[in-house]
Formats: sequence, C-alpha cells, structure tokens
Amino acid sequence: MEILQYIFGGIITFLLAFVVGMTFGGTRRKIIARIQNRYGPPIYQNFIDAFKLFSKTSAVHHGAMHYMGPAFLMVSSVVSLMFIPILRDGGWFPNLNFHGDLIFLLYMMVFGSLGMALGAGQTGNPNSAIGVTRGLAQMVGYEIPWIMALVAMMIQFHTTSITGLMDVQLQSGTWNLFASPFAFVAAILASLGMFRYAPFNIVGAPAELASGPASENGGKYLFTMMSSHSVFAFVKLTLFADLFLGGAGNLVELLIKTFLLYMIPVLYGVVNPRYRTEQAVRWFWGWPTVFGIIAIAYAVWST
Amino acid sequence: MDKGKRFDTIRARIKENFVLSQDKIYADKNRLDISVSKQRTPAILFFCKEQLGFIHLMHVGIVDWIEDGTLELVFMLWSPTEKLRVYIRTRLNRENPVMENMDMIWPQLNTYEREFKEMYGIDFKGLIAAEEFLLEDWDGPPPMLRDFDTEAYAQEVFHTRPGREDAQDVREAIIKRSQEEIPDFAKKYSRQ
Amino acid sequence: MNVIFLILILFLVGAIVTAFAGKWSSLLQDGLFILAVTIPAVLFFTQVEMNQLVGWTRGGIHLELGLTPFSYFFAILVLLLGVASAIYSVGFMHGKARKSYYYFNYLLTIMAMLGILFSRDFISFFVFWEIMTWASYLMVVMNGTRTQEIGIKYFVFSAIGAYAMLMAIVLIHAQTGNFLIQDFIDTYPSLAHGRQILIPILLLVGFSVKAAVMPLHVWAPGSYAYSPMSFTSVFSGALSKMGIYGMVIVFVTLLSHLPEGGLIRDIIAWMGAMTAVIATLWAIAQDDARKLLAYSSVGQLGYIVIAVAIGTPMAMLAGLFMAFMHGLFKGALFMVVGAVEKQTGTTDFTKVTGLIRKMPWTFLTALISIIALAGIPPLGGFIGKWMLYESLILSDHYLLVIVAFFSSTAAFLYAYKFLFGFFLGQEEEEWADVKEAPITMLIPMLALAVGSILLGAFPQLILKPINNGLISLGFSDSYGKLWETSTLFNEWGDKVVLQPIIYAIMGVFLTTLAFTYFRNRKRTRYVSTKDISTSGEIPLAHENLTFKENFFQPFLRAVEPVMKKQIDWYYREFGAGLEAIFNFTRRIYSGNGQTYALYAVIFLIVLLLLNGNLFGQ
Amino acid sequence: MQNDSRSQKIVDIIQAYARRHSLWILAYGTGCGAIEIPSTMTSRYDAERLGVRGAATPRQADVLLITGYLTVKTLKRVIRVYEQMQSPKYVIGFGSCAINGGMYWDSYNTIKMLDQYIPVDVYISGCMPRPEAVLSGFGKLQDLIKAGVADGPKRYEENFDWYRANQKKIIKNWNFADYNW
Repeated sequence: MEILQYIFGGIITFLLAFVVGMTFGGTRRKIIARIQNRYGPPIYQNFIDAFKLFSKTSAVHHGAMHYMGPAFLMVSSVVSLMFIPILRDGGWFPNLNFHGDLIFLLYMMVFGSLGMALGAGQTGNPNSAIGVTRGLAQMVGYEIPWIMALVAMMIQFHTTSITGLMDVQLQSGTWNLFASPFAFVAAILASLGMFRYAPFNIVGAPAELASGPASENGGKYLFTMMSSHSVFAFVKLTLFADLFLGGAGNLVELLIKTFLLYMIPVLYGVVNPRYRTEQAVRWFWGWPTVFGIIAIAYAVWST
Repeated sequence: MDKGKRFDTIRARIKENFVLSQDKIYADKNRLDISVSKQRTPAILFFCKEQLGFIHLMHVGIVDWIEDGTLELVFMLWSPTEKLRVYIRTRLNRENPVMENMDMIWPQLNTYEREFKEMYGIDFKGLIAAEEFLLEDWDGPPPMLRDFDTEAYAQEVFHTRPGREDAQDVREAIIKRSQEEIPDFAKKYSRQ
Repeated sequence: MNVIFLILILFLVGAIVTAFAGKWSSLLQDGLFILAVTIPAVLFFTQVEMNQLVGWTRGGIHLELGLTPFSYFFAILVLLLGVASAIYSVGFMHGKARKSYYYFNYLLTIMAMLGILFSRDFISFFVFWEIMTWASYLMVVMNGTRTQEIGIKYFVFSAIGAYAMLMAIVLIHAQTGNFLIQDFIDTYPSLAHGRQILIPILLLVGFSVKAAVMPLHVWAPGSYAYSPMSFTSVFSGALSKMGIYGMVIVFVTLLSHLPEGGLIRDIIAWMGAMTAVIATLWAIAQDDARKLLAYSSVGQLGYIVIAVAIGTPMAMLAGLFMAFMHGLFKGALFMVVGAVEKQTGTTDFTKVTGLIRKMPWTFLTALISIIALAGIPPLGGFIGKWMLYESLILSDHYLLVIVAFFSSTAAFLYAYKFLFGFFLGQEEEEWADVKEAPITMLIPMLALAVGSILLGAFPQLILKPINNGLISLGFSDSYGKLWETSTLFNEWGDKVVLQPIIYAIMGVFLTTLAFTYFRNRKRTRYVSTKDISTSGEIPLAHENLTFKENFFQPFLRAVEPVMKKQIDWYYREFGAGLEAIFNFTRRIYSGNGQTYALYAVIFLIVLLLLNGNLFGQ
Repeated sequence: MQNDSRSQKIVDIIQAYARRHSLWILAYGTGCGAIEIPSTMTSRYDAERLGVRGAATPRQADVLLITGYLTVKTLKRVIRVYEQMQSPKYVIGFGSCAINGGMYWDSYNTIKMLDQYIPVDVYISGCMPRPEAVLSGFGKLQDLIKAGVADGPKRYEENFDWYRANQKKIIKNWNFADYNW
C-alpha cells in the first residue's frame, strides 16, 4: 500500500511541477515580450506548444540513443523532483527519500545533461555536438560556485540533507538567506548558469547553433524535453526555496517564493546578450567563486 | 610624368615582346586597350603582372559577339603603383571555345573560369575544379549565350500558372492610361 | 605442498608451458593460457585459508607467505580482472605476433601481484614487486612503438621507487634484525623519531610511483597508452592498485603513530588532488582514446589517493571501494578501446566515428562503464564518490572537496568525448564494414560492466571484504553499523537508500523510453545520420560532418593557464639544469696546471681571510 | 483524422486548437521576402501573440515559409527541408515569385509554380507582402487548420508519385534518399 501511495503522490508532484514549470515559462515569455515593448503570447502558450508537440503525428529516429536521450533527461528531472521536499510537511507531495541528500542531488541534476548529450550525439548533427561541448564546459563552470555554496551550508549546519537544512531554518527562525548570505549569493549566481537563460544560453543559441542538442528532435522528443525542462526548472526553484528561504508551508507560499527566485535569472537574462563559452566559464570562476570561498570561510568562522 | 607618356612607354614595352593585333590608349578613361590572339594571352598576362606591375586582376568580362561568331574575353588589370589600367582583349571561336587554363597567374581566375565554363561553355584546358558551380543539375546549352532562348526554355521546363497569358507590359499599360507616347529609344524594349 | 606455493608455482609453470606451447598449436596455447589463470584463481577462492602462514628460514633469513583479509580484497580485484582480461586476451591477441611473449609476461605479472599480496616479509615483497615491474616493463615495450621514450620513462621511475623501497627495507632490517612485516609494525612505535619519519616516506615514494601520484606520474600516460590494450586493463585496473595497497598499509599501520602523520597525509592528499585535476584536464585535451583513458586512469587514482590519505574509516572505505570500481570500469573501458582498435585498426577519435550500430555491445559496455566512471547514480561509481565527499566534509577538508568535485565534473567532458568519439556522430563509409568484436572479447567486457551495475545496487558485496580487511589492519568495525541495508550513511545521520533510488530511476527511465518509443510507433521512421537538418544541404557520401577537431576548445581556452606546461617540462628543465651544473663542474677540472695553481692560491687567500672566524677565538 | 467516437472528437478539437495557436515557422529566406520576417516578429507587429514563433530546424517546425523566388538549386533544398519536417506541416508561399514566378517569369533557372513541387496551404500575394499581409496569411492558415483542410502531408503522400515526377523533371541529378513513409 505504501508503494501505491508513493506512486500516486509522485504523479501528483510531477503534475504540479509540470504545471508550475510550464506556467513560469509562459510568464517568462510574457515578461520578455513586455520588456521588448510587445504584447506577447498568452501565459498558457507553453501548454499549447507542448500539446502541439505531443500531437505531432510523425517522427524520425537516428538510432537507439536518440530514444534514450530524452528519457535520461526525464530521469534526471523526475528523480531530482522526488528527492526535494515540496512542502515542509509532505502532505500530498511525499518524498521518495525524505532525507534527500545534497550530494546525491548534485549528481542526479547533472545526469540529464550527460544523457541528453548522448542522445544528441547519436543524431550526427554537428550543431548538437558543438552545443554539447559548450554545455558541458559551462556546467564545469557553474558547478564550482554551486558546490562551494552547498559545502558552506553543510559545514555551517552540520547536515548534508535538504530536510536537515529546512529544519535548521525552522528551529532558528531565520532563513539561511540571512544565516549564510554569501552562500546564497554564490548559489544564485551559479543558478544563472543552471537556468541557461541569457547571457548563458550558449547551449541552444538559436542563431548560432540551430538550438544545439535539440536540433534533430521534434514532436514527441521535444515534448519530453520541454516537460522535463519545465519540471527541472521547478525542481531548481524549489530547491533554492528549501535551502535558502526556509521551504514552504503551503502551496501559495511556495509559488510566491519560487516565482521571486525565478525572476532573478529571467530579469538578468532579458537585458543581457550572450557570452562566448570561455567567457561564461571564466565568469563563473570569477565573482561567484570568490563569494563561494567567502561563504566557506564564513561558515568555518561561524561554527 | 604625363599619363599619356606613361601609357606610351608601357605600350612600347609590350610591343617589344608581343605582336598586338590592335592597341589603343584612352587616356581620359585611364586605360590602355590591347587585343591579342588567345595563344599569346597567358604570356601577356604574365608579362603585365611580373614585368609591368599590373598585379591586380580587377575583373574578367565576357562579350558574346554572335554576329562575328566569337566570344571576347576582357582581362582588366590594375597597377597600384602606376595607377593605370590595361584591358587585354582576346577572341575565341564561338563554335568551339577552347583556351588554356590560366589560374596559376591569379588564383581568382579559377572562379571566373568555372563561371565561364558553365555559363558560356568555354573549355579551359587543364582547369581543375568541381563539376558544378552556379548551375546545379543543368544539362541544357550554356544559358548565357545570346542564342539561348530563356523564355522558351522556361516555358518548356517549368510549369506556368494559367492566368499570365494576358499579362500586360507595365510600361505600355501606364502609357495607355496616361495617354502618352512611347519615346523612340524605349520602343526597342517594348514587347510589341 | 601448501596451496599458496602451489598457486604461485602453477602460475610460473603455466607461464613457461604456455610460452612454449605456441610451437605446436595456437589453440592449445590459448587453452593452456586460460587454464593457467583460472585454475589458480579457483584454487585461491576455494583452498586458501585466511591468516594461514607458511614460512621457511634460509641463511638466517626468515621468509613468510600468507593471506590477510586486507590482501584478500585486493586479490579479488587482481584475479577478477586477471581472469576477465585473460579471456579477452585470447580474442585480442588472435592473429597477432609475439603471442607467446605476451602470455608469458601476462602470467608473470599476475603471479607477481598475487605474490605481493601473499608476502608477509619485505624480501619476498620486494622480489615480487620487481618481477611485477619487469614483466610490465616488457609489456610496455612490446609494441615497439616509441619504446625509447615510454619504456625508459617507466623504467627510470620504477627504479626510483624501487631504490627508495630498498633503502627503507635496509633501514628496517637495521632496526628490527629481521624482514618480517608484522615485526616491523610492532616495533615501529618504539623507533627513533627520525627513522619513524624517514621509513614511511621512503616506502611511500616507492608506492606512489606505481599509484602514479603527481610528481611521479610522468611514466603512466605513455605506458598505459602503448602497452597492448588487453594488458592495460590489468595494468591500470589492478597493477596500479598495488601502490594503493602499500600506501594504505603505510598510512594505517605506521603514520597513525606519528604526530606529524596528519601533515604527511594532508600533503599526499593534496598531491592526489592535484593529480586528479591536472590529469583530468590533460585527458580532456587528448584525441587518442588510449591516451585519454591513460590520463583518466591517473586522474582516478588521484581520487583514490585522496581518500586513503585522509584515512578516516569512511574515507578508507571510499578509497578502496573506488579502487575496486576503477578496476572494473577502467578495465572494461580499456577492453573497449582494444576491441575498437582490433576491429578498425586505429584509436584516433578524429578518424573513427559512428560505430554504435556496428558494435552495439561494445557501446553498451562503454556506456555503462562511462556512467560508472562519471560517478552518476545508480551505478557503483557514485557510491565511491559519495563516500569520498562526505568523508572529506566530515573531516574538515573543505577545499579538497571543491578540488575533487571540480575534477569529477570535468571528467564528464572526457567521458562524453570517449563515447561520442568512437560510437556517436555520423557514420563513415570507411567503417561501413566494421563487425562486432568476437565473443571472447565481448563476454569479459560485459561481465565487468554488469559488475559495475551490481555494485551500484549492492555495494555491500565488496564493502564487506574491504571492511574485514580494514579491521585486520586495526580499524574499528564500521560494517555492521553502516552497510547492512544498502543504505549510505554518514556520521551526521544523513543517508541515501540505494535500492528505491534504483527502482525509481529504472521506472522513470523505462516509462519515458516507452513513451518516446511507442508514441506514433508506426509513423516513426529510421533515418541515417546523413539525413540531418543542415540548412537543407545534403552531405555527400564522402563528406562527414561529425564535429571532432578541437572538441573542447572553448573549455580548454578557459583553463589554458593551468595547462601551459606539462610536468614533463619541469623534469626536462631539471635534467637540463643538472647537465649545466655538471658541465660547470667539469670546467673546474680543466687539466691545466696553472688553473690548479690558481685554485690553490684562492683557497689559501680564503683561508687567510676567514682565519679569524674559523680558527680564532 | 475524424473518428466516430465522441472522445476522439474532443481530442481532435483540442488538437486543432493547439496546432493553430502554436505555429513554429521555419523561414526559408532565400528570396527578398526574408526581410519582412523580422518586422513581423518584432515589436511593431509581434506575431508571437498569435503563437507564431521561430523554429531553429526543420525537425521542430510546423510551417515552412518560402519567402520569394526559388531557383532549381534552392528548390532542391526546400524539398529536402519539407520532407524533414514532421507532420502535420504547412507551407506558406510568400510573394508573387512563389505564386507565378513574378518578375522571374522567363528565367531559365527559376520555378514558377511552387505547388507543383510541394503542397502549399496558403499563398500570400504581394511583392513583397507587408507584415500585415503576412499576419493575415497566418490567420488564413489558422482558419484552414480549424476547418481541417490544411492537410499538406496527406496530399503529398497521396500524390507522391506526381510530386516526385515533377521534382525529378527539373532536378536531373537526383542524389538524395527517397522519402519513406
């Protein structure tokens, strides 16, 4: 029975993540349009796009890995989702492993990129491979400040689990945003790279690379990738809310917090052009890493 | 030095070495026109480039003299030191246009030669280039020759959408509407 | 006769018989070769008893052989890889020259490694160590390519290690009066402080050479890359672990008694970390699969060194677990390279492309092993990485975590390059007729890959022997506490339960795969890799658009400052500097009487000037 | 496409809605009409509010925009791109050149009737059509999708031999793989 409960809860969580991620994506398109002095598509435009992609009636494949690439991506998103406490007290959204471990999560979150990279490689499109090399390089860039922020939190609060960090915030009554501000800054700067919006949209780079790894994928593959990206956006936002903003007691609180967090990469992105790959990598090894080091020093000093 | 004099010395130097069928100086247009046989063309191009300093190949023109039965190639050279131009004209037999490959003198001649080969059917002996350049999938006659009827070809090969038969000449329609006469110089372009 | 002797003698006899059997029949030779590895392996797992010592005394020197739980763990790795690679070798060496030479050296190497693990005294340890070095040296130069450069490098560094070790053994004998390892460990705490520091350092130098720790790693990339691939899987997978074996013993039994032990450990851990980073970056820059894996081996050994140098129980478990995993996946990966080399004749990424449809099983092996290498859950590689990070954080090595994590993330780059280089990308006409590798090569490869999956789900299979070994070295028992239910724990009480994760991953993966596969199944058509959206352009048959040259150029540009000079450069400069000094000294002895007279005068003047200081009051 | 069962009908309605409000265009910009696309997409006319959005590659696109004249050489690429697109897919011919050859009516190398070679759903007349006309063209396409008559791939499939014969008539050197359905 417990298994059934988990599966049912997992499906509900997935649907929530899907809907929220898609809506946020649509909001982003609307915001970008308004900043560019356009009317913009409706907020639900992403649902229409997704359903259209789903209802495409034909597809091509280049071999077995072409099927597996989107599947790997989905694994990464969904399993990460299962590991993150959505609300402070479970409720309708149970976790597979309520002691979600941050290091496990780190690896789970990069798993998708690598799997998708394999799928993109099989298509034989040179643009895909170029996009993949850029994406992996950028990943090495932003993982450094990100792991620094996480290590700082682990040192400061003596736990490596997300729920542990949430409990710490609940007990002390302050958000980690204030308890370890430098870690928050480093993590947020790293998140700019994680979201891959401008100026770090070097992977897709529509005008240069014809959407990079996705260039041979249409219809059902693109639908899978799009849903997975939406879920993943929700995962990242919820993770940030859990780590730094004390998690959420109910859905409204969660939506407000995640939306505010989401605005940081979005608004940073709309006013920026695109970096070159090595510029992006070095950007992450500049100030974000400095903040990461300060965060670790602060954590060591404060314990 | 006077421009005319400089042209004279250049012409004299060319004449020392080559037999020219025709030569003329257009000092006002800043150019020297010489005509040579096609056998001498590579040599004179080389001479102009190496000895006279006309190191820049500006353009290669081609004229289809259908009335004379010849194709005329015009090599336009420029000397950046003298600031003068030399046009070297040579005529090929239109029925069987054959010439030596000359892209070792200027590498960019290769591009011109490929184009002439496709568009005018000139056979450059020893030209090394890919089969197709501008025209892909073409097996008709060289389309830029004047005796190639492009309209008839288009009618034959491509589907024509019905409804264009009564298409009017825009110029005539406008004139008819505004009750004017077609000027004489324009009449030869008219469809009627 | 004792079974330990029997095993060693079987190997030796097997080596000689196999080498000569080639004269009669190639098939007989292959059969004998496999038997010569498997029979001792079976004997080892069925007959050898733990902690049973056999020894004899000749000329006042007492020698002992025996098996401890700790060496038992390494013996599992050696024999597993040894048998797998032996079966693979039969396929790999089929139709190649100098088969007898190869088989002979292969068996000698395995024997020497087992001998090292059996040795309970320093003399036999050293003798087996040298046999191992020599046999592997002969393998390195076997191909005859770049023998001078590669072979001499390996030889010189092995010699440095061996001399250091020999010196330590002489010192030990001077202290204890015999060569028994256990005696030395017992008397170590009562030694003079200078000796207490000197002996472990000399031993560590000897072991670091084999474990390819940073300043001593120069030999490794070349030697791994240029020996036959079937041997390299043992070379990199098992032989390099002999260095780890020795290091762990030194760390645990000797350095833990020293007040300065922590410092030495930290230095070695940082050396390991630098090895991991630099070797990973160099691996990314390689265009040859063999060299890529060779650098990657050095880098992975770097993690293991970090872990064993930190030396908390969890780090030790992590290091040894990673050592085992590294044997499995790197062995399989070198086998993959060997298979590709055998079927296509080259290992250059820029030449070979699009083999996935030609060699699907080889690709599957490579995929699983690469996922394990990258440390991605749910495969075994992740468990080692998880324990490494947790133990580093718990033992306050914060910067080491960052460095280790950096090189682990950068490892994705070469991991992807490896898979993409051989198997993905556009198919090339030249490789249209490539066939899958023969079955004798596939089975060991796939077996090792299955091992990687198995250890991801049931790490206790190998954590239990590791734990037993560590207990025998004097660690407290952490097995019962930590590993009973496939749950990863740390001391703060955070945990990862492995099996539900695996089910979840498999469930989501299969669901999504089924969706992408069955949705519009009938209207999904296969198109070749030439049929891609390249602005409507049609690549002709001879045009291959696969992106291979300067693969990670943007990343390498970003890390350019670190990679300007290889370590080789420092050694070369050091050599050049020495030469200059020698040149200068040679000039002093000019052979001219007047010059010598001048020296004498200068000496006297200096003497007079310093008179007051030297001989004065 | 239309099925008897009631639930299928609802799905069809939603599908048609999604398809007509999410048109990802692949602008094949060889002709002069390509310059009208940016002004259609950007602030002044903002086609994105109708769900029209640029796609990077044929695999992702729904609408193929042929912006102007097609020579034999570019037609070859257009056919290839069209066949690489995933159905349901639509084609918009753009400007008088695509309709009847326009000013290239007597050129030896320019096709005059696009719909002889690939199925075209909507033509937008003009030389060049202004962005308003382009938007109205998209509106027309949306109407056609709603009415269920924008079935280019189906027509292409049914009359495949006829289309192929026409294509092969002018593309002599046929060197790409035959379409397999």
